[in-house]
Amino acid sequence: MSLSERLHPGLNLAGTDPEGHEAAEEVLFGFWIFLMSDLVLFAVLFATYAAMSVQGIADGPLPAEVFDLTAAFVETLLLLLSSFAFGFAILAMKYREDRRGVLVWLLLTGVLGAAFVAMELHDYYVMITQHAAPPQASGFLSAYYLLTGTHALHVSSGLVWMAIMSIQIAVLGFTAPVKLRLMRLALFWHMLDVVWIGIFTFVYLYGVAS
Amino acid sequence: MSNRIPAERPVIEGEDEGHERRSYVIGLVLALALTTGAFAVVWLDLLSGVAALAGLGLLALIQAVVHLRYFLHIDLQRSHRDDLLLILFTVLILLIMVSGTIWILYDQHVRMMP
Amino acid sequence: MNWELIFGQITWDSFVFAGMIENPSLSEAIASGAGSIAVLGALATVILLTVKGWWVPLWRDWLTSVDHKKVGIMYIAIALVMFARAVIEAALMRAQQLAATEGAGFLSADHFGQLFSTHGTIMIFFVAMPFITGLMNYVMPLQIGARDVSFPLLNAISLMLTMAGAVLIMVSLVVGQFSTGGWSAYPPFTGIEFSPGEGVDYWIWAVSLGSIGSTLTGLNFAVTIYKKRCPGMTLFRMPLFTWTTLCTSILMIFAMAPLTAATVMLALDRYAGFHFFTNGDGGNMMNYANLFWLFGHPEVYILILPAFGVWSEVVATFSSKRIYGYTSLVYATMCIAVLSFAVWLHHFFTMGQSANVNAIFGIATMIIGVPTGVKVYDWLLTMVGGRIRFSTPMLFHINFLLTFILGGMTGVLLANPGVDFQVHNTLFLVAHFHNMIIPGVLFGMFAAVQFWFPKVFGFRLHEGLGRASFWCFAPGFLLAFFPLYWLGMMGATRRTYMWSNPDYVPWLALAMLGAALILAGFALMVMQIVVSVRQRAQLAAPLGDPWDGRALEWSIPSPPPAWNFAVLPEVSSQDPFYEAKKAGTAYRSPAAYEDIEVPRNTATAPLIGLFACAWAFALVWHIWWLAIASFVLIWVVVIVRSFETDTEETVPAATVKAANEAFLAAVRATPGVTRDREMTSDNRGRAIPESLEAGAGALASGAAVEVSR
Amino acid sequence: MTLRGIVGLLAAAISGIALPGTAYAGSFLEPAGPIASAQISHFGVISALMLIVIVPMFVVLPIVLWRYRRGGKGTYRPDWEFNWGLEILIWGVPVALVVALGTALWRQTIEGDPYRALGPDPLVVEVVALDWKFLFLYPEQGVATLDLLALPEGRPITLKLTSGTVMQSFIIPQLAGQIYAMAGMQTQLNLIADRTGDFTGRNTQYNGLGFATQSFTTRVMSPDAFEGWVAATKARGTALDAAGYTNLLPPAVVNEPVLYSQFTPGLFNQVMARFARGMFQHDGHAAIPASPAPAQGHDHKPEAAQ
Repeated sequence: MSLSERLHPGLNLAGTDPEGHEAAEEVLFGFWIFLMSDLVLFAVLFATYAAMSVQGIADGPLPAEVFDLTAAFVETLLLLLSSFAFGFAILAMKYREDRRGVLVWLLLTGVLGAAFVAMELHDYYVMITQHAAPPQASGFLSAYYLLTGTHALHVSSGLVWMAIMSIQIAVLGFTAPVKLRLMRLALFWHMLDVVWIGIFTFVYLYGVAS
Repeated sequence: MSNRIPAERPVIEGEDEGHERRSYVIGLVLALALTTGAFAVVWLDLLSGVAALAGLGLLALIQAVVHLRYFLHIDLQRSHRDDLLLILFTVLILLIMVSGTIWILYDQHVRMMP
Repeated sequence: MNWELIFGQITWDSFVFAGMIENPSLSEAIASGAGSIAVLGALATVILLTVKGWWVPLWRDWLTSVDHKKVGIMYIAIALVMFARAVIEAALMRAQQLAATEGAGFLSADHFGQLFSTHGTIMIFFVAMPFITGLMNYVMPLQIGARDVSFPLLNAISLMLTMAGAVLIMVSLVVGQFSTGGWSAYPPFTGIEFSPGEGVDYWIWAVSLGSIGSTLTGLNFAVTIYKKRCPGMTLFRMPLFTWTTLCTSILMIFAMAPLTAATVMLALDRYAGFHFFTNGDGGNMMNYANLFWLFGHPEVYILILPAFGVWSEVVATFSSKRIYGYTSLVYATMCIAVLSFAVWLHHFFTMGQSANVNAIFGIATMIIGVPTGVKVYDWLLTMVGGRIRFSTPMLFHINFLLTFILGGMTGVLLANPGVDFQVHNTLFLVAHFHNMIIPGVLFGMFAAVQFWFPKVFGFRLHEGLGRASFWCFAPGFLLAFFPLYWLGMMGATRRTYMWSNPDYVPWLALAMLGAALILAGFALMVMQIVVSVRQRAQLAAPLGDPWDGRALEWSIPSPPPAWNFAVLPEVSSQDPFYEAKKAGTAYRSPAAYEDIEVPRNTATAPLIGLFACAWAFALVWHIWWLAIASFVLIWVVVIVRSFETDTEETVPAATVKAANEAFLAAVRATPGVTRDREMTSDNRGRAIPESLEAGAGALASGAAVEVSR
Repeated sequence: MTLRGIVGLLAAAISGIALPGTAYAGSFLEPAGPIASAQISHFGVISALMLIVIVPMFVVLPIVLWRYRRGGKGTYRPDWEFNWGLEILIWGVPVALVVALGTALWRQTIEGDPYRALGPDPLVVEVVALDWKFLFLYPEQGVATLDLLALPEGRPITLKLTSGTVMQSFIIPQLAGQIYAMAGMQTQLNLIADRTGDFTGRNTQYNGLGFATQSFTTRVMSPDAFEGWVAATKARGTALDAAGYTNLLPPAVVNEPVLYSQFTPGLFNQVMARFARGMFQHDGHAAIPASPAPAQGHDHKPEAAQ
């Protein structure tokens, strides 16, 4: 494999944009630190959920009674495919600076992401109306809504960010700052996918399996 | 150790779009397989009890590594050392925080909620 | 007209003065007095700015600036203002406890509860944090030979978020009340059921703003140190203050997230009826303690590590000697940073978990004592073989060594669950952490101010008044806090506004005397600054090196130009500037100058700070329209900024050259000063290294010029 | 007790001033049972061991300052920065010390686990922390008290604690250290009293306006006197039922202890079940409301707390 001497983990502009490196290095490293800090936030939410889903049931429903695995599976696919689509947006930017290509791939990513958020909101709606499981019902549900809600909030912010980036690509073109921002958004988006692995495993699958 | 990147870096050879595209496709295929596998474990009751939890945890761990490797392009050998240290350090802190929290709260739960 | 739509829960009774009018009492009068001071202080500032015509310079040169040096100064200004408030609160509490051994004293229980909560919150989040952040901001980029931090605008945003939090706490003096839940705000007491007022919300949002600001600062500094070191500055050539800054930044990155999580959960409990920490319905307050101290323990190392860095710089400089055991100090710092994440349970040994859990965390806590002990003895050994000058920072350092090691002993005692069971929640604990934080962090910051002040403003501080303030602070601290150890062992609980035990009185009286001395020390410090400003002509040291410094920050003029270094330095050793002076290679003109890009000033950061403050205030008082509007505006500002392309300006090479050559010419024209004349008006900032001084009296005049060329 | 004297002297020396006539009453410096004795002696052991690190600093620092002051006799060696011998000493001594301290800590912590029963047939007392008072229930004797903990001398005691309100920290310094009492949860504190007398106990976790005065008397009596006290209480006091408990919930400080001749069996579990339903289904039928919130208004006067 060729991507040797990577200057920062994750996406890079290697080879095709050597000047970009000097700037990219610092900015992307900073963004990695942000992601790590964000990951710690998710980690403590996971730890809280792990405790609350056992101790905090109170009079509320059990995890297995309220989770819909089919929906979780479809959501996982949506997010995975959107991550994949974003990868192609980055390739279009990196090798071809193809404005239209990038925008089309971004649109696809955004639609998949929006569908994910919509499905999750629908899950909440079903839980609240059909299972009487609002966040106020028990400690377990509070932790569930906070964990998945924080993730959904991140995805939604990513969508807004994506919309703004589309405008910037259209207006400003592929300037160095725009490229770097798009790369950071890509890191953000892929990282949310990694967090989601934790959610579908430790929340949904564990909740139903145990 | 040097902290700065030499201004004239050798152009990296062999990096091309096809190569990178393949990386994303491999990642997608692996991720799909692992996800489906994980859901199948629960849907088809392939495992139960502790084995199920351990198996699911293992699948999640592998999938996280797949995402990091093929989508976020992190590989152990070639990453710049500062960044790799950052990620490893984060993992260490996460382990301390999460395992510590679960241990403490579980212990308290056992001792205080008879 | 539905006023609640407009003003949320604010009513006439929310204002502190209403309490005074409706229920006059001494306690209310003090509360109103404090509110008046806040209001009048703000008014006086506005009038002063208007009369002097300073609004424009304030906005143009300071608030919109993204220069790390100005950001650092503003951080320290916040810290000093907030320190004034918190130290007065401390004195009030001491006086109340002394007065209330027979009878109820002069403060109400509720007022006392607010005082200890604001005192703790302010001292940690709005004095210690801004102080260390400001110092790191100013000094660290200079020490690594950088022109600025990696993300200057982000740096300014961090500052403005911290300022927003500080303003919010000041507003709580006038509108509404503050929490009575202490700085750690343990639920369920701080839950909506038991604290229905706005007080806890003030705590939540002020702390959250500060916490976000600190996370961003940590990120910024870590990247700066990793990526912006000048050529040749390897990690193991970095000055120790930079090392501790790096470790502190890493702690900030990882430790702030659990606090944010905890405050958000508490807010959801209070605002939306969630059940994270409530009594019943599956809530579990033990998880709050767990999350809070996941942050809280690294936090104390966030505070102490930069102070350790200051002590390392001070002891080497004023002993005129290399630091002893540089490598072991670095590894000790790293050990402390990592271990600090593994000991948080010792803050709640008494919660009821198993003995083996307690024992493991207790032993982990003791292990931290090892690297800390190593550091203390490294500093002692640094003095061996030196030529020690007893200037104010050094006096603080000596005091630190002696008192800190005693605090370490009580820390090891507290690490024992068996001992902690007895003295937890008593004044023994209060004495312990003040023993670590006052001689360690606070006096470290005071030493840093004395040390780096001439670098920042171009003139030294008045040495006599500095020593006078030291001789108030040091014994004042001993008197104010060592009796508390004893009181704690006698069973005096913390956060108690009255006692009925006459045995406490003599010890409380001693503590009161100590508090008075500390106040006197603070007054002397303010006086020192005023006198020094007046005598700045005699005290001027514009050539940048008044103390025979060792790291790069001393090689440039005082105050430094906006671009810091005319040409980025190249280093090949530790203590690069000291080595250069010794080798005679300091103050050389560079071969060529280049244009320098510096970031333009921008209104982005102050606007974000303003809207963040409005947002937090709106949340406290449930003014939903304002909360939504200000939240949207914050992001509008960010988005608008992201479309700006012209964010940098160029300083032409000619300008840089003119300034730097003028500086170098002045240096060459000025005779060097020996350490004996350090405190006289001869000291213009051109130091003769101690090692060259011996047996070479001629260096004091013409020969020095030769050396410099 | 000599150890107390040593520690006292140490603390007084640290404080710089030894005031005459200082009393230790109500403090673990005057222990009245094995748990508090172990705690104070552990305190002494750790303090003594720590002197190994502290004394050298106080001895060497003044010498160094004198010798190496500017103008002093010490040789100026500006580049001296390392010595393997010293390095091993400054890392080695603390490591050895921590090994010793850690061993002592481990042993003492396991032995001093507040949940560890101190003997067979302990007297169980159930403690409910309420706003600014403690309710003590004696299931074996069938009596209950408010703000008075009567105990027999020499018999192991097991206190089971919970809270009817916010979290509190329960301590009787002369008998045993602190343990938190939390709503819906049950913690334990085991102790033995070696001698008779009155010992103060209190809450140390801030819980509102009446916190400063939330203390109670622990009255240790001879076993016979204790039996007598139980009989007298049974004959004299009133009964405590769920409604009576509810009346205790509003925050208030109790000035005089209250004695109850009997209480509703299972009251302690009902108090817990109020917050942790589902865990006490068997006897969780009596509805006990949560404690009403203390007023935190602007006009709150301290008298309201008393």
